[in-house]
Amino acid sequence: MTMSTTSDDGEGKTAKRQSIDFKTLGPAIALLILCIIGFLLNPAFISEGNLTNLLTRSAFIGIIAVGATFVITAGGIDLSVGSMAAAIAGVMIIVMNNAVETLGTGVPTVLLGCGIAVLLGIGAGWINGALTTKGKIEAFIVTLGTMGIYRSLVTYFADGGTLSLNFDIRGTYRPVYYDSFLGLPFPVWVFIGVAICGWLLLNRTAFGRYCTAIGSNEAVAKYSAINVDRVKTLTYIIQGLCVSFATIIYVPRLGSASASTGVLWELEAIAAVIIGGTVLKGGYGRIGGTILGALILTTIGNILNFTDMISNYLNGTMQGLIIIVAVLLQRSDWKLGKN
Amino acid sequence: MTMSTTSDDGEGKTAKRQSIDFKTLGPAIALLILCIIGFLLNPAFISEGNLTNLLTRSAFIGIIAVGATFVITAGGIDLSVGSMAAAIAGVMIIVMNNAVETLGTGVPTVLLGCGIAVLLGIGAGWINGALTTKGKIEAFIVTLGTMGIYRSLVTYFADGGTLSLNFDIRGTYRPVYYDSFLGLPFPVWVFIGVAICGWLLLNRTAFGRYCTAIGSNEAVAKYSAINVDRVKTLTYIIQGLCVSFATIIYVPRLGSASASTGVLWELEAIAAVIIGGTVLKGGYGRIGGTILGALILTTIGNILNFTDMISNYLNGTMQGLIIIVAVLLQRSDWKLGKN
Amino acid sequence: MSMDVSASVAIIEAVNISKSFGPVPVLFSVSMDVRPGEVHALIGENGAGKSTLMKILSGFHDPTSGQIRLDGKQTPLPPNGAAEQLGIVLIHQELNLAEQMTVEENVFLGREIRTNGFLDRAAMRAEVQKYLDEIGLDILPTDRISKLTIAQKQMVEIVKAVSRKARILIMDEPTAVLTEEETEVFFRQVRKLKESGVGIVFVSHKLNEVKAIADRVTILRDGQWIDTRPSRDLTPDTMAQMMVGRELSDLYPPMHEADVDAQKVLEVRNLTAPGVDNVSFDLRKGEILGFSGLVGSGRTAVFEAICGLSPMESGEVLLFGKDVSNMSVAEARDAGLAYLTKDRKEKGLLLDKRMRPNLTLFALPKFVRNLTIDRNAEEDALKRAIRRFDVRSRDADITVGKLSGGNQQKLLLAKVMECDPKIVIIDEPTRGIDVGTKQQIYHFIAALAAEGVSVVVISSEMPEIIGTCHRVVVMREGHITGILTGDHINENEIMRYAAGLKREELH
Amino acid sequence: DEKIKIGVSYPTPTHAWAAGMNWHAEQAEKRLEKLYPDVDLILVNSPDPGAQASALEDLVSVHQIDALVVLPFESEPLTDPVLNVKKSGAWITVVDRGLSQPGIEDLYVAGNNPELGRVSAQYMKGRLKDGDNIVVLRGIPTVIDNERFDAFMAEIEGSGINVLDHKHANWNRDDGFEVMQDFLSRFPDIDAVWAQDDDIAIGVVAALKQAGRDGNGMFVVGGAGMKEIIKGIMDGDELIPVDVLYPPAMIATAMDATVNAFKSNGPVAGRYILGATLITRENAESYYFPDSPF
Ligand SMILES: Nc1ncnc2c1ncn2[C@@H]1O[C@H](COP(=O)(O)OP(=O)(O)OP(=O)(O)O)[C@@H](O)[C@H]1O
Ligand SMILES: Nc1ncnc2c1ncn2[C@@H]1O[C@H](COP(=O)(O)OP(=O)(O)OP(=O)(O)O)[C@@H](O)[C@H]1O
Ligand SMILES: [Mg+2]
Ligand SMILES: [Mg+2]
Repeated sequence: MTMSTTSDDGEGKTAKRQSIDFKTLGPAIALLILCIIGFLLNPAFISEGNLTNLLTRSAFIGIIAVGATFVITAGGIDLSVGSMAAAIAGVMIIVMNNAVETLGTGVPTVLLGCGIAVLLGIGAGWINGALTTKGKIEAFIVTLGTMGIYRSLVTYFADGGTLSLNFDIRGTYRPVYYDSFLGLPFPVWVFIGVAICGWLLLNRTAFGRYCTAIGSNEAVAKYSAINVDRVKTLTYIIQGLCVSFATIIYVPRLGSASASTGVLWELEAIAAVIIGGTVLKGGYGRIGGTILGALILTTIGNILNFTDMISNYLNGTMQGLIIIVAVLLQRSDWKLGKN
Repeated sequence: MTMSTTSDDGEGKTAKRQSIDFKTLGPAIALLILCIIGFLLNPAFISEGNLTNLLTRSAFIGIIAVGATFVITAGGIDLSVGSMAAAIAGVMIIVMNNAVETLGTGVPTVLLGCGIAVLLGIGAGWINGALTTKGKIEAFIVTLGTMGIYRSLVTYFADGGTLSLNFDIRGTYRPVYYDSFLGLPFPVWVFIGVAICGWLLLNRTAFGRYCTAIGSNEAVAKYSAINVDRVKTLTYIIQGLCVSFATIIYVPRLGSASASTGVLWELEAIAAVIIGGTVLKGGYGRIGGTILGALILTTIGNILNFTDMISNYLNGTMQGLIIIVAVLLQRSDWKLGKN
Repeated sequence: MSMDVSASVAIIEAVNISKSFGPVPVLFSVSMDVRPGEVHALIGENGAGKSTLMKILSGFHDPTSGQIRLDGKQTPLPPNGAAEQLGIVLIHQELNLAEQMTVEENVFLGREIRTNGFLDRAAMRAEVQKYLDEIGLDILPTDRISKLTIAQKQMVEIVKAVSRKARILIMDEPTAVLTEEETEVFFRQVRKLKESGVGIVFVSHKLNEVKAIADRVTILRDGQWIDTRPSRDLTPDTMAQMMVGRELSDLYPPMHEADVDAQKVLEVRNLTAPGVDNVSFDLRKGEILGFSGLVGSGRTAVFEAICGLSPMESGEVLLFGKDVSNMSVAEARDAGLAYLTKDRKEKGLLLDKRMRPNLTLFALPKFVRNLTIDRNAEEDALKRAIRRFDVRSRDADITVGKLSGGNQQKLLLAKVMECDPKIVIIDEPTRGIDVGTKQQIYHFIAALAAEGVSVVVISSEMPEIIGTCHRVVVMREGHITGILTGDHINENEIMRYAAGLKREELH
Repeated sequence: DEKIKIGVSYPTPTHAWAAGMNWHAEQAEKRLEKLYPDVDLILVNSPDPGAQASALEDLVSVHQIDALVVLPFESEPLTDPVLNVKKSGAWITVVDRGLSQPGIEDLYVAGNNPELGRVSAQYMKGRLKDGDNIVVLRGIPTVIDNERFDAFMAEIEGSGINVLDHKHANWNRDDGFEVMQDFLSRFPDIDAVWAQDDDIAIGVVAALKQAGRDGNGMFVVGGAGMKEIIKGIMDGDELIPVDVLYPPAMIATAMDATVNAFKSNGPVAGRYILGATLITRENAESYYFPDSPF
């Protein structure tokens, strides 16, 4: 059994090579193993209820991670997504609560909130993008800065406490998180939609090709008539938009936002992206892998809630070990590729 | 007043170009401006006591950031340093408390603790390095994993609470943090020592050049018969060692370690490195800049404690803005290497 | 000048070397040897396997079968350049320098001079300075590589190799990016080394150079060893014939007179930009305009400014009569103006991607149907380009970085032509290209011009300029010193303008 | 099996008070499971509100719990998730942080945050005089912190005691130390410190000692009831002479009561508000648990 070693853009027909591509299948295998472990620990793992919960939970991180795949593929990084989600959720709630008097507690108010969320996401993404490209500051620093800023803004808006959505609006908005369509909860549908759009955008459009080219070699991209600054800024805007979508389905879940909303989501999102096989230095992105990465992360958390064999304090240890092993698995045939 | 513009380590006769080198002076100017603002807010800012506090506080992040400069220069990243510090502090305390019966509460016990810290730092660094180089896993994922592992281990050791050093040992160990030599507290001396060693190592030894070469172009380094894996592993070991030193001066301060020890130190350390002018993608490192970066970060926190003009909740906003502006300042003539 | 080397024993011998990359064979039982004090040239078409053989000779690749003998003893070479300890030094075809580091740091990378564990930087700088002075290179040991021109980088590579006290010095196309003067300087170094008994292997597509410097010549064709002969028995023409396997007709196509009344497609007036000082010229439809000058004379800078790759400071650019000053690269492309960079590795190709995405990257909007990329159209374009430009890759699925240097250059040309430009600027069109293909490219340029495309050829190879261009612009230190036509286009005249000995009043 | 399954969900202990709570919960689990073999308590902790909501879902879908004892990370975000548990038919006991919608829980057990602030302020008023200066170190910006702080300020109001400034020290020793260092550089005259929490108080004391400003009747009031602090009070520490109780053991109280809801025939539902007792040298002994991590 021979294995392919291309670290290529994963398109092209590689039919002639008959083999298991660990780079591509790695995340899938890791997820499968996790599911088997989950089932062995407790057969209820594969109950419909649990699987639905799992998918729904993955939706947040998954949607954000789809955006992160673009940013990372184009050679950037965005650390601000968690705080951005908190800030957007906060503003959304404030706006909707204030709109009750004029618009009532029905659908228009919710739509207004969602509209605001989308605008804020685009705006926040644009700020990150512009500071990185026009300001020529390293993305790491820009987004570390905006991370602090958004986080403290939400604390400020909430006056240190929690912003909560008006209870009547909650009634209108709740179904967005809790209801299902064809057996799948709405957040899962949104996730699927975002994933498909993301996949098409990255793999089937010129824009996606440009992201990859920029991440691979910025100078070449520039000489190939690509407007590097614009494409990079757009990746941040896509990231912002994904954060908006995640927030729109997050808010009806808990109906509130506070300084602790979305803490560490950035690391989870980036971890999902990289577990999925995207290269952190840019130039190679995989939306499918990202989705699997998000599912893997959620499943780890889910499994750890399934058993009390392990001290609660050691959850982090298990999580860390599983992540490392999952990636080790897919990197296991890398050696062959090198020279 | 003329200054050289080379992005050089400030040597070389570059008399031909006459202008202000923001890249090198940027962090220094930013620090100066911050100090002026501090003084204007409250003249007590420049009191000896406050300046000493500032320097001593910078020591932790500064020492860790010196290590991070090596890792980043060689193209890596280490997110585990904060948790590593917590875990090392925890084990140190446990070991010292247990050694009281056999070694007493005097200097031998403290030395034992320090020895253990150094060994653990080296070991933890080696693990990160080996997983990155031999395991071929992205440094981001490896150290995200070990970050979770160390953090949860310290929580486990402390049973979720706080590990406290035996009160009698504390008496012996206290001076390491609180006493001074020639007017400067010991931690500051350690900081100076680490900074000088780091500077020499990076700028005056072959090892330093190898780090830069690897970060700049791994293939070139490899083709120059440099043992890339060993050098990279060594950068993580240096990072681990720096974390040990930081921990050794941290523990006598409050004599305790808990799950919240060292949270977010990794981001602060990386921010210090980048504010100081080191390039996140590797290939260009500046120890002097890193020191300034650490001082800048500490000063921002200090200044915010010196005024009540700004809502407490907005501290993060101020911090983020100042970081971005500080870097913007030095990037203003950034173009250099690119085309 | 060639000493009698037939008697001496080989330092290094490759015996029946075969090499396959995965299932794809590249070399078939090739043998060659290098004796002390000889220059052994290796020639062959693009993709013949020269670089691969050189890498095997220096330990960077393992042969699939066959052996390497060092001083008559079979020796497995250590990997990754560690063979340097055995006295074997390779200058890679692709530049191999750490961009952010200085000249001195690069030259001494991996074998720094130390005293007491610390670097002796003064000693290293002095040493590097000595070499720089020796070859007359006007850069400082403390200059960063990223600031140097390609030619300067190549010279740094040579300094790096020369300073390594090699017994065997293997150089893969060291002169591809050098001008004749620089090549002369370089050859002086080579002769010196030769006298001290170093065995030198030299790969080049410039057959005149091979004739001038080599003692023996080995010819490869499609991975097969064809012959090894003393160079005195060969002429450039016979070499070319043996490489290509057939007789080559005229290298340059017959020149069609340009229509002097044709429409002006590009007018540049008083252009000033980084490295460019008040430059004015016109380009007519169907014309081939040469740009000549010494390295660093600003030819590249002119067109980078025109095409939106670097900012213009003043002046104006008229494209088909419309003012297009400060347009973006994409606007230039859409207006029919395309620039082919001379730096294929850093600015031309995505080395970690395959041929298809590279080919279509520049003209990608053309391949978009219903918002998505039409992959079938891309595949068709690739098939066409491979045929049209004779891109040879034994495995169509490899990443572009693994293509042979010349084939990368062809792919780059194909990439730029993919947008069907009306004006194409080709910077060093035949860098690293074998004679056979060179001929094809010159004919291709002539055919383009005949179809009405205007071509700018920037080249440091004088014969190329003279053989293909209708008019020649000569530059020096950022400004134009002369514009030559007809009989004035000859080596002497160009040199005098380029060296600043002569200057035309242009307006 | 027919075991009575009771889920117990609370935030992951990241500071000593929560660790103490975790300890008391584990002690109670052992004790109750031994006492009633047909009771199974399942302890889960979560690092953030979202994770806690997920954990609640898992308790229902996987463990099919009969009752839930929950100490919500935050009130607002967990109201809906707890409501969903309620809908599965489980008995709900809420600890410490009330939900934002009334009537979901069957049983409510809590400490008294405003009372903690008020008692602290009353002690300050008793020790200080008109014109004296204090500084305040607050916790992590949350509702709890606001409740304590607002009640404290309301009580201090009009007493003539000046609150020089208040900064967040995040219930953390390091932050307590650094914020206090800066307060000391900034204000030459400070007579007392309200640290609100024992962890912060430890940092504050270290800063005071370093600056040599721990004399002249200076004192620090923390809160919660950490064992080291209580030990100090028992031993007559002058710098931290009192503590205000906010007992981590309240989770055990809640677990006991929840089990009783299944085992006892007495009425259990209702609200149990624990007092914020002022711990002084006289009563310290009875609040001292040397084995607890807190
Ligand atoms: N690492 C590799 N993997 C797969 N194929 C390779 C690799 N390196 C080289 N090849 C293939 O081997 C063949 C010979 O390449 P090589 O670089 O030796 O040619 P060359 O004679 O140096 O050509 P040029 O004159 O263009 O530099 C080419 O078809 C090339 O695509
Ligand atoms: N963007 C720029 N900013 C500053 N100087 C520049 C810039 N671009 C080019 N130069 C300088 O202008 C001079 C001309 O460079 P250019 O590359 O155009 O020369 P060239 O004639 O094309 O030489 P070559 O033979 O190396 O291609 C060089 O000294 C270069 O350093
Ligand atoms: Mg070659
Ligand atoms: Mg149990």
